[in-house]
Amino acid sequence: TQVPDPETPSYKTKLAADEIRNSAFKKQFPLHYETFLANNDDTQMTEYAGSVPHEKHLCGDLPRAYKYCQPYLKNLWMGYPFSFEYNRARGHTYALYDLLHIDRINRYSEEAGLPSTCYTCKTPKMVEWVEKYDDDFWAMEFHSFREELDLDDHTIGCATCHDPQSMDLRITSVPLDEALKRMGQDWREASRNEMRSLVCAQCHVEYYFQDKALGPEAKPVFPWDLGKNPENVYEYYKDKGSTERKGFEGNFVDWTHAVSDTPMIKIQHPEYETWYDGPHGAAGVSCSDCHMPYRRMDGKKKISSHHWTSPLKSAESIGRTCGQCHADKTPEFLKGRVVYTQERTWEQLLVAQDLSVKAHEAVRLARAFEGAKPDNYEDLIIAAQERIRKGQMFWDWVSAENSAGFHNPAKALETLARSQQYSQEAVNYAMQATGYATAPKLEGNIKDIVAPIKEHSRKLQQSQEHLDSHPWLGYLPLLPEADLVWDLNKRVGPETP
Amino acid sequence: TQVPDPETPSYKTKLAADEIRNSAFKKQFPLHYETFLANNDDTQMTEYAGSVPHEKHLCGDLPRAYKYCQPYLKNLWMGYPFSFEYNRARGHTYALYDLLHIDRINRYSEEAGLPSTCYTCKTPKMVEWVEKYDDDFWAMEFHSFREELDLDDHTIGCATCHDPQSMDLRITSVPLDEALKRMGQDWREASRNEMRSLVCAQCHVEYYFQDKALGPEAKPVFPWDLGKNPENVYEYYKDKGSTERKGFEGNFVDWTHAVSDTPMIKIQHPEYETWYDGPHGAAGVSCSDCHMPYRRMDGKKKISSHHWTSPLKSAESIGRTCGQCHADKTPEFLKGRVVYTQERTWEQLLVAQDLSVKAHEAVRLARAFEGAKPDNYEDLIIAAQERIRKGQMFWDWVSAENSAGFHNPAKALETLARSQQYSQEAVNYAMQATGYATAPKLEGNIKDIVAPIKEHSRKLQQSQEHLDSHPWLGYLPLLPEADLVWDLNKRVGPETP
Amino acid sequence: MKVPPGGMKTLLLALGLLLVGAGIYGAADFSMKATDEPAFCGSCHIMYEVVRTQQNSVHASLSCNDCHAPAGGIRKVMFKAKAGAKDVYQNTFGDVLDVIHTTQATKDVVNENCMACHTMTNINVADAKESCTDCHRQVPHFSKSPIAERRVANE
Ligand code: HEC
Ligand code: HEC
Ligand code: HEC
Ligand code: HEC
Ligand code: HEC
Ligand code: HEC
Ligand code: HEC
Ligand code: HEC
Ligand code: HEC
Ligand code: HEC
Ligand code: HEC
Ligand code: HEC
Ligand code: HEC
Ligand code: HEC
Ligand SMILES: [Ca+2]
Ligand SMILES: [Ca+2]
Repeated sequence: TQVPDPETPSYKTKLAADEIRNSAFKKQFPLHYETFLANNDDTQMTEYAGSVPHEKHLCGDLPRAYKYCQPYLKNLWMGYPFSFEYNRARGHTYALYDLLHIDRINRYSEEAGLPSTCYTCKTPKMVEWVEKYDDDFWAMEFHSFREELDLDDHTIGCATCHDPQSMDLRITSVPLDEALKRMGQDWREASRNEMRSLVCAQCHVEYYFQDKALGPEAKPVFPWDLGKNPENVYEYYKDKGSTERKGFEGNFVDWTHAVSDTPMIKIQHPEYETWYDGPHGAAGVSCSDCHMPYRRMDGKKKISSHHWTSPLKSAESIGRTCGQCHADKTPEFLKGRVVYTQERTWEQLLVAQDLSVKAHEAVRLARAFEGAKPDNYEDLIIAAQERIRKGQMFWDWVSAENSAGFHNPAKALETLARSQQYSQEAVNYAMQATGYATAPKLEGNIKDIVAPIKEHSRKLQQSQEHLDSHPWLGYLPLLPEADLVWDLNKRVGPETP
Repeated sequence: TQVPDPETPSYKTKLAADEIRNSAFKKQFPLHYETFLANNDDTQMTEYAGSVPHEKHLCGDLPRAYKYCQPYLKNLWMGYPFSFEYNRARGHTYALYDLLHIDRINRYSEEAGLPSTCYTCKTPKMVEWVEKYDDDFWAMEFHSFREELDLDDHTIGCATCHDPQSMDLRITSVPLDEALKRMGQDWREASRNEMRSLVCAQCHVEYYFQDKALGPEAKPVFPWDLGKNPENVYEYYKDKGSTERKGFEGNFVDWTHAVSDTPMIKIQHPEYETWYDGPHGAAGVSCSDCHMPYRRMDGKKKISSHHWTSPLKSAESIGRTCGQCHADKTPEFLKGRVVYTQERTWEQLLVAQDLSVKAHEAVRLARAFEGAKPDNYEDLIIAAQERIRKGQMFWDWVSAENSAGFHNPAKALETLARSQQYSQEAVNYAMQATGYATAPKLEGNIKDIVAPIKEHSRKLQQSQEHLDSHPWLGYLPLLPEADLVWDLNKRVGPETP
Repeated sequence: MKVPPGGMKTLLLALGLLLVGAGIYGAADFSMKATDEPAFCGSCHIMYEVVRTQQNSVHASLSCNDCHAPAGGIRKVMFKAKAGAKDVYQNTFGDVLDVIHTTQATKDVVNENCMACHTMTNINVADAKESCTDCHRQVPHFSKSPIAERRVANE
């Protein structure tokens, strides 16, 4: 019989080289498109993850809250847009909707507060914009692009990862391309197996926006030059800013914590950095192996599922995904092993969270302290703040990573242990700074010392009553009353000159 | 096709049913015996483990010290025989020699201080003794059995794990047999795969000696009734003693720490408890799979290697051991993965160690404190001591476990994080008990607060000069001068009536 | 033990000669087929484990050389002759390694065979990884399973 040789499929589509609309791909790849549309299902959770976009700090029932919650998120991000709204991620088809709807971006003003860089990981429109504006793009006004966008056609899609004509995998992300270059690598020479993870590394990584003193303003950069682990990244950030603040000279600073006055770093979704030296990453198991398992849609040819989601949503899914490599194990067993790691990670994550809160409070008390201070008071406060910065960054590394530890159990737990140590050191320095006069106020359960902030948003910050409702909120400035000007891809309020 | 099931060959030896001498097996199993003698090689280390019996608290060069050391072991065990001598384990053929030579047993007196229970895991003579003395055996005088023993013929050997006539695997350990029974299990019904770990569970487990108020005195018991994890075991010990000490009523107590006056628990080699729910244990990979790989001693037929040691001593060894399952990986890669876990575990182990030391010191200072005390001073000291007990038990769990975390990475790191938390709570309570008056003395590097004790032994404790050489040693009683009465299997001093 | 060692050796030598003969002269259909089957490969105690596992796998109905030799033609004959001669030689005169690992030649041949049988369903899959068994790690010898389930002394 004459059977075709199996080989990497390379296609000759009839699409334009600069095609970026998702719908354009539908006709030629109906099966792929069908799996792509499955990303619209945002109704199912697993034990520790899943796709319902609840508020991650709220404890309780779906849809707004969940049984595994991190009650102090708003406290820990006080003064930073993340404290206004942060939800569980859902499928790629929602990326643009969620970006254009999130309260982190200031929709009450003509100035978004955050730069256009935010589009980087949400739409293949980036290909056009980067072509057109080059490095000027990043600092342009975010709102000015809203009206160009179609929520479905322009959400993360085919052109983000594929050459529209050959369908070969490609990297469209500027920061990834450049980060690889700085490390002497080039994705154009990567193996197929590497590409099956690199396409994800375009987005599922920690990033920061370049300080304008050091290059094109607000350009996204991946902080990998000294290595991809939290210790390396912390070091890296030491000279990537232009602050002249004593003790933090030259540090990169995402924001200054409103309550403890600490120059902070925010970590976002370091999946790739967590995975790469874990049990699977080190063994060459790619993101796509687990998140894009082969499926037989027409009962014949296998295609890569384009429903990027938790593999643990059903026994069938586990069987088809994990089961190909772990064929001797049952889905229940495999799920049990994931949860085994996640339980332990989650418990330590909450301990680290609590200690970070305690550290901010300790510095708050020390800064408000009016009694006799030791000679080295100022140094001690700086030391305490430096440890807060580090402890919270390490906590956030695991908090922001989306597998609750599974992508790399040992690294997740190590990072949390270190976070706890740094935060405890912060507490120690802060107590020392007041000759332990403030120590009694830090005794006992953290819930009794600092209450979790449940509600907070841009709208609420326009109300003095709200700012009076929690001692920590008192550190925030009252925002002028205002109504929504922008939402999704539309102007919803009057234009102001 | 007709291939036999994978069942271990059953033999008909000409040995007596109660044969226990190792030499008796040599003739019929010369190849096995040859691998058994390989246990005599005690010259090679790996990165974190190996067989050179150095002193585990000494940092430096072999043979006495090693690059990975735990400098505070003698401090943490102050007042307990383990502080006199504790070395890295070597091969089974040394078990009896090391037992009869160790300074933990009082060789300067006619009373060993430790019961005959210690023989349980060192010699197949146990089969005879249990037969003859039953539960009277355990509390009998340890020294009284020395002269019966041949160091080679009676060290851990064939009869410990095999029926001498059929060579079927068997359990000769009383505490294992009974622990299984209490859990409704019976090794006589265990599968071949289970037996390949259970024979090791006879010894490579945490144990304690029964309090005489609760059953036969000094009988060895495995504390598994509530589960095999550190939290379960800590709970278990809460009502296995007869102390009336306030706050610790009914607790099992191994010894009272000389410096902080804390009722302590000692953990010993919980390999089995660590492994059973780790990545390998849960997947059914047995101890023997990794520590008794098959070898073709005559170049042809396979036999189980009886050289129980680290699989990482050479690339060939990794290939024949790990390579049975991970044939797709190179020895270097596999070793790298083990070390990846071990590095992280070791770092956290040292942090946990330091915090345990700090906790003892904090309570020492609080107990010596003469200033004004809060009303709840006594409760605070008890609370601090309870956390010391727990924190150090959790540290010891990983410290005493011999794989430096590899047998279960997530559990090892979780246990250490918890240890650190409990010890920190102890410090907090102790500082509270003095209204923070003692807090300044606990600031800074632990090495500057409490020096590691490098030398300590029964002989040294007979010298006042030695006891004066470190503040912590001052808490120990001076021992009367005495010379060795016993060593190895011989009386070396005069008989005293 | 079932077979006296001396007798085994003689038998194997004979088989070895047969194989080598087959390689040199081109094989009669019958011996070519017979020497593909688990029954033949399993006549060697060293091969018991792999026969045992293969017989419990979804591929139980295949013969060993559906995977382990190139499909048909002179290439198959040459490959078998070489592999067979080596197996027999090692078994009779040489030291067998503690753990038998596949040679690169075997890996390549096996992978070709996976692809040949499963082409229709694998058009898109092909070389996502270096080999099919990078994903299908248990096919067909259960290489990640506990030793007690597949390996035993004396084989
Ligand atoms: C060995 C399989 C495996 C590999 C490889 C892997 N993941 Fe995952 N991933 C998982 C599992 C299992 C979870 C947890 C899902 C759960 O708890 O429901 C997860 C969770 C996630 C989540 C969160 C999903 C949700 O429901 O919120 C994201 C995002 C993710 N992974 C992205 C990645 C990226 C990017 C890579 C590569 C850098 C990667 N994964 C590599 C198995 C894997
Ligand atoms: C262009 C950026 C981008 C790329 C490339 C990308 N992701 Fe995502 N991913 C996102 C965003 C943004 C979200 C969250 C969307 C939302 O919640 O609105 C997300 C969500 C997810 C989720 C959570 C879905 C759920 O059900 O909760 C998973 C899993 C995931 N991605 C895996 C992957 C994998 C695997 C790859 C590579 C094959 C990949 N992603 C490539 C940006 C990206
Ligand atoms: C380097 C890629 C990258 C950049 C730059 C980026 N994101 Fe994301 N974003 C992601 C990924 C990946 C996810 C999904 C994983 C997660 O939610 O942790 C995500 C999720 C989201 C979500 C949905 C979940 C949530 O957080 O509530 C929103 C909204 C969002 N991003 C907004 C933004 C905004 C605003 C910016 C700019 C400040 C931004 N993103 C910049 C990659 C990126
Ligand atoms: C987040 C990245 C990403 C996006 C977005 C994406 N793909 Fe893919 N796609 C992949 C990866 C990874 C593969 C596997 C390629 C490989 O193994 O070499 C793949 C494979 C394919 C293939 C090759 C056959 C197969 O099934 O393996 C086709 C065709 C394809 N995608 C079409 C699409 C279409 C159509 C869209 C938009 C609806 C799309 N892709 C969106 C990452 C992506
Ligand atoms: C492409 C192959 C592949 C896929 C797909 C895969 N794994 Fe693995 N898995 C491995 C490899 C390789 C290792 C490392 C150990 C080894 O070599 O067997 C491993 C190790 C593990 C371990 C032990 C390490 C740990 O974290 O405890 C678990 C558990 C595990 N996998 C679960 C899963 C689950 C659950 C999935 C699906 C979400 C999955 N694997 C998908 C290949 C894979
Ligand atoms: C998957 C393989 C594997 C399994 C299963 C396993 N071990 Fe280990 N064991 C190791 C490795 C690897 C080390 C670390 C050796 C090193 O660092 O040199 C180790 C270390 C040890 C050590 C210390 C060796 C030394 O050199 O000091 C002992 C004792 C031990 N294991 C006993 C056991 C027991 C008992 C069991 C079952 C309860 C068990 N092991 C299960 C692989 C294994
Ligand atoms: C009768 C008790 C007993 C049994 C049963 C036992 N061990 Fe041991 N094991 C010991 C003792 C005692 C030592 C330390 C001897 C010494 O240092 O003097 C030891 C040492 C070891 C070492 C360290 C050797 C080195 O090179 O450093 C390994 C590995 C080990 N055992 C593995 C095993 C495995 C695997 C099993 C089961 C197949 C097992 N043991 C069964 C008591 C036992
Ligand atoms: C339940 C089994 C068991 C009992 C009971 C037991 N041991 Fe051990 N012993 C072991 C194992 C297993 C090792 C090897 C692993 C290790 O050293 O951690 C060991 C190692 C040793 C060693 C060599 C390493 C070292 O610690 O310096 C000595 C000496 C020793 N034991 C003495 C004793 C004494 C004294 C007692 C009684 C107080 C005792 N053992 C009770 C199982 C036991
Ligand atoms: C610490 C436990 C232990 C000791 C001590 C021990 N064995 Fe074994 N032995 C085993 C285990 C485990 C097996 C594997 C049994 C299986 O796979 O069913 C085994 C297997 C055997 C076999 C069966 C064939 C094989 O190689 O698998 C023989 C024969 C044997 N041992 C002889 C001896 C002799 C002789 C001694 C004393 C020199 C001895 N054993 C000491 C644990 C032990
Ligand atoms: C009898 C089979 C077997 C043996 C022997 C074995 N393993 Fe594994 N190994 C497994 C299984 C099963 C898993 C769990 C994941 C999976 O199903 O592939 C695993 C997982 C792992 C992992 C990932 C989990 C982790 O701890 O990071 C590593 C690394 C590993 N093994 C290394 C080793 C080393 C090193 C040895 C030898 C000392 C060894 N293995 C011996 C079967 C085995
Ligand atoms: C479905 C295909 C297939 C069949 C049928 C098959 N094998 Fe294999 N065999 C493999 C694969 C795949 C490997 C492992 C190759 C690799 O990745 O190293 C292997 C490995 C081996 C090895 C090397 C040892 C090992 O475990 O890696 C031997 C020996 C072997 N096979 C013999 C046989 C015998 C004898 C038969 C018939 C009873 C047989 N095989 C049937 C695919 C097959
Ligand atoms: C005469 C006994 C004997 C017979 C019959 C036998 N083998 Fe082997 N086989 C061996 C020995 C011995 C080795 C180990 C060779 C070595 O160590 O290099 C081996 C190794 C192998 C290997 C691994 C080395 C490689 O070439 O990749 C494979 C695959 C294999 N045999 C397959 C088969 C198949 C298929 C058959 C039936 C056609 C078969 N064997 C019949 C004895 C035999
Ligand atoms: C001579 C033809 C042939 C060769 C060569 C072959 N297979 Fe198969 N394979 C089959 C057949 C026929 C089935 C269906 C068996 C059944 O369902 O009973 C099958 C089934 C499978 C399955 C499905 C198993 C399941 O759990 O449903 C997988 C996966 C597989 N083969 C992988 C492989 C791999 C990997 C190789 C190479 C190492 C290979 N096959 C070599 C004929 C072959
Ligand atoms: C990157 C991982 C991966 C690689 C490489 C891979 N497979 Fe698969 N294979 C899968 C997944 C996932 C499935 C399950 C598909 C499903 O259940 O819908 C599968 C299913 C199968 C099946 C079951 C029947 C079917 O077609 O659905 C066969 C047969 C098979 N693969 C053979 C092969 C062969 C032959 C190769 C090498 C050419 C190969 N596989 C390479 C992941 C892989
Ligand atoms: Ca960041
Ligand atoms: Ca104990």
